[in-house]
Amino acid sequence: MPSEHPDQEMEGPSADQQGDAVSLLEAERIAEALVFASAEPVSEAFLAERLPQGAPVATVMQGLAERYVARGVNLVRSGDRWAFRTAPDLSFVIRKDDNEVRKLSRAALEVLAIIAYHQPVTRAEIEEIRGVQTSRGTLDVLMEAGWIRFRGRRRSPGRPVTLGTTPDFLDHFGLEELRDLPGLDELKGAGLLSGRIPPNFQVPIPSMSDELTEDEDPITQLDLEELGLLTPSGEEEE
Amino acid sequence: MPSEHPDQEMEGPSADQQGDAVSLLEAERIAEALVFASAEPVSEAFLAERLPQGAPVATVMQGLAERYVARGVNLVRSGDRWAFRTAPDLSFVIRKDDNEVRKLSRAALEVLAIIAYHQPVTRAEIEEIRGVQTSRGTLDVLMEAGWIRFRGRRRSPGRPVTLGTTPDFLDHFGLEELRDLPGLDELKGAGLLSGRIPPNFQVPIPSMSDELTEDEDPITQLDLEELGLLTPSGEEEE
Amino acid sequence: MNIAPSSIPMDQLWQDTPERAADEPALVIDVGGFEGPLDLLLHLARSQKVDLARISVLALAEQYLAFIESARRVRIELAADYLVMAAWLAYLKSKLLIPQQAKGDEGPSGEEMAATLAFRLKRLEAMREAATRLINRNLVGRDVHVRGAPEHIPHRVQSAYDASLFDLLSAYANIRQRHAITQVTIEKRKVWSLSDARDLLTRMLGEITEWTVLQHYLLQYLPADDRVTATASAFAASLELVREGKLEIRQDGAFQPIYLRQGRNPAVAPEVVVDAF
Repeated sequence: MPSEHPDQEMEGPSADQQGDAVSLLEAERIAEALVFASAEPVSEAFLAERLPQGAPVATVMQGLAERYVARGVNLVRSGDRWAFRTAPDLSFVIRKDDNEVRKLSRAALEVLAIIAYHQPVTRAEIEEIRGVQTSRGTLDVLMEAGWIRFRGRRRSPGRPVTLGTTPDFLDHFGLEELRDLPGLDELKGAGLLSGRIPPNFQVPIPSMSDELTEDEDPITQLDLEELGLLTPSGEEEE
Repeated sequence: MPSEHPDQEMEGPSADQQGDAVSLLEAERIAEALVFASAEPVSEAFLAERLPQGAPVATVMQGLAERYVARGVNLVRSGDRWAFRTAPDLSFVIRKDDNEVRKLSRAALEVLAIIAYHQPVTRAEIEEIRGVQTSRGTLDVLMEAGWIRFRGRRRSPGRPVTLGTTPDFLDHFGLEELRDLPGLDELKGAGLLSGRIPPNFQVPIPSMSDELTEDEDPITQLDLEELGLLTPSGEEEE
Repeated sequence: MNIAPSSIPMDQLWQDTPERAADEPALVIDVGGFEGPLDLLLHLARSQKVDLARISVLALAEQYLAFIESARRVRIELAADYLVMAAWLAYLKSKLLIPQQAKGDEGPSGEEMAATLAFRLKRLEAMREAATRLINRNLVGRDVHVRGAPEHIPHRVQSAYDASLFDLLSAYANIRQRHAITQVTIEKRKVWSLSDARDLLTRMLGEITEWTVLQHYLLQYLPADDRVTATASAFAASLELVREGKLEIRQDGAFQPIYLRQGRNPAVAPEVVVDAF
């Protein structure tokens, strides 16, 4: 310590500040090493156990994140976990031959979105939103990927199991919190995340005539072919 | 030559320097991301191919290495290859034993799952469900993991020991209570059980209390010694 | 879709499929890439080229029914979901075309039912958009990358062993299934009943507070061969549902139409909030 009065060291504010700065830097280095050395995100609890006694984990991580903000590697948070990731604008330089990203079917992606935005949600509710039964191989694919999990049971008749997303979901999709799901607030505001029709949801009184309105086209044979329901050579029998 | 006329700045030599600084920083960022994401040390030839045309690889890497010199992670060179490594003075924080988390064997998973769903359950009952004998080692592993425990003794001939799960089991698997384990419909819905199961197929709802059932007797110190689980002077861990 | 149920050719739909056990879920036939009737409706709604909130549900219902009719004319067999939706839309259409009665106990009006449908389409579309926005984020392994040479796995060591709940449940399902499969009894697929139809509808549209003579509409859309059995099983199934308190039945006189509606003890809470209007 460069203090001239060693016996007053503990009382001098500048000595404290200096000491704090040194230990803060040291805590940052340790956190940096721990997170950098891991492929998966590192929880704040894990860090707290390994940083010097009493080091303010949140402050340390904020400081470290700022240090890396303009670098080729960024420190990112997902939930209460931290990870180093290459900067998104540099994705073009890193071409991995083995594409590590799972290709999800449209159905699986849709189910994942419904679980993310509506959690906790039951399977019956997912099916009600999509209007079809969830085919086998959809939920288990998402579970195997580690993005969804059984959360608990709904306190309602039958006590159905509820589904929700995992911390790995946040990490994989680059979300700090579930609150950061794109468009979440708008969807909530529009009442589209509820099972019930919002009171302000208006539907115009349907026209009472069989005739098509100006902006409608009649369905033609061609449309059916386009929709893939008819083979182009389909014969009309009746 | 520092320009005295700010409006001429773009033409002066400092503009070039500025441009160089920008492209040097960009080259550093790219190199940083490449070395970070690579599983192997990265050669300068590999970097040269990916850095902006004409970027001085050696200078870029020197600059980057200096940036990391006092950090928790260092950029180190061996031969003409570059890699990030934990700073030598911090190697103690990366504990080797952190890596020694073992995956549970399939047999152990099966036994654990059966104990979870069917508790209180005896070893003979587990074998009946699995159709094979359970090795002593499998139960030991589950005991060591802290996920199962001896509950008591069944009031039936032979007074077999009954097994159940522990609070640590719930904790590890993210369950609030045993009843949160998904039932028949939910296992089917998640695609884990196929629809092709007999009509009388049942998935039990696990007992929800730690208390002994009517046909269980408490386990005594003497029982544990008999079972060879405790040396006569052993301490009870629970 | 690469999952077995949806890859069954359409012409096999109403034939016996002996490899399917009785408790298999209803077939989900992927009609030309559509995932169920709501998906098809959404597609038709988009072709109206108007905002979903301003869509004409009546026009939409007619488009859907015209579509189903054309498919039937050329003897394309459609999955039950599509036919039940057709029946419901035919019923909705009739309610929208008949001037609103003053009767209080007739359940939701055609307008309220139309609003429910529009809401569901809007919600499904919103989830589609959300899914697209999710997949367009910077994904780990595609857009951003993890440390290529990790030096440790940062688990908080509480147990020396690791396993996930999914591992555990898979193991359990596997072991139970392996031993159950030997005793499988294969049953012929039965004709779908009124209660099947009701389940389908619930899934598509939420709980139906007023069902009235939907059966009448339903029969129009059943394949001719199945009408008799369907009527019989419908009656048996509805008695069962009445016993469970899930259904109420009313008939004003002999040979009069049978009215049905949701009972006082529904399986799930009603989703349609009529009070809001």
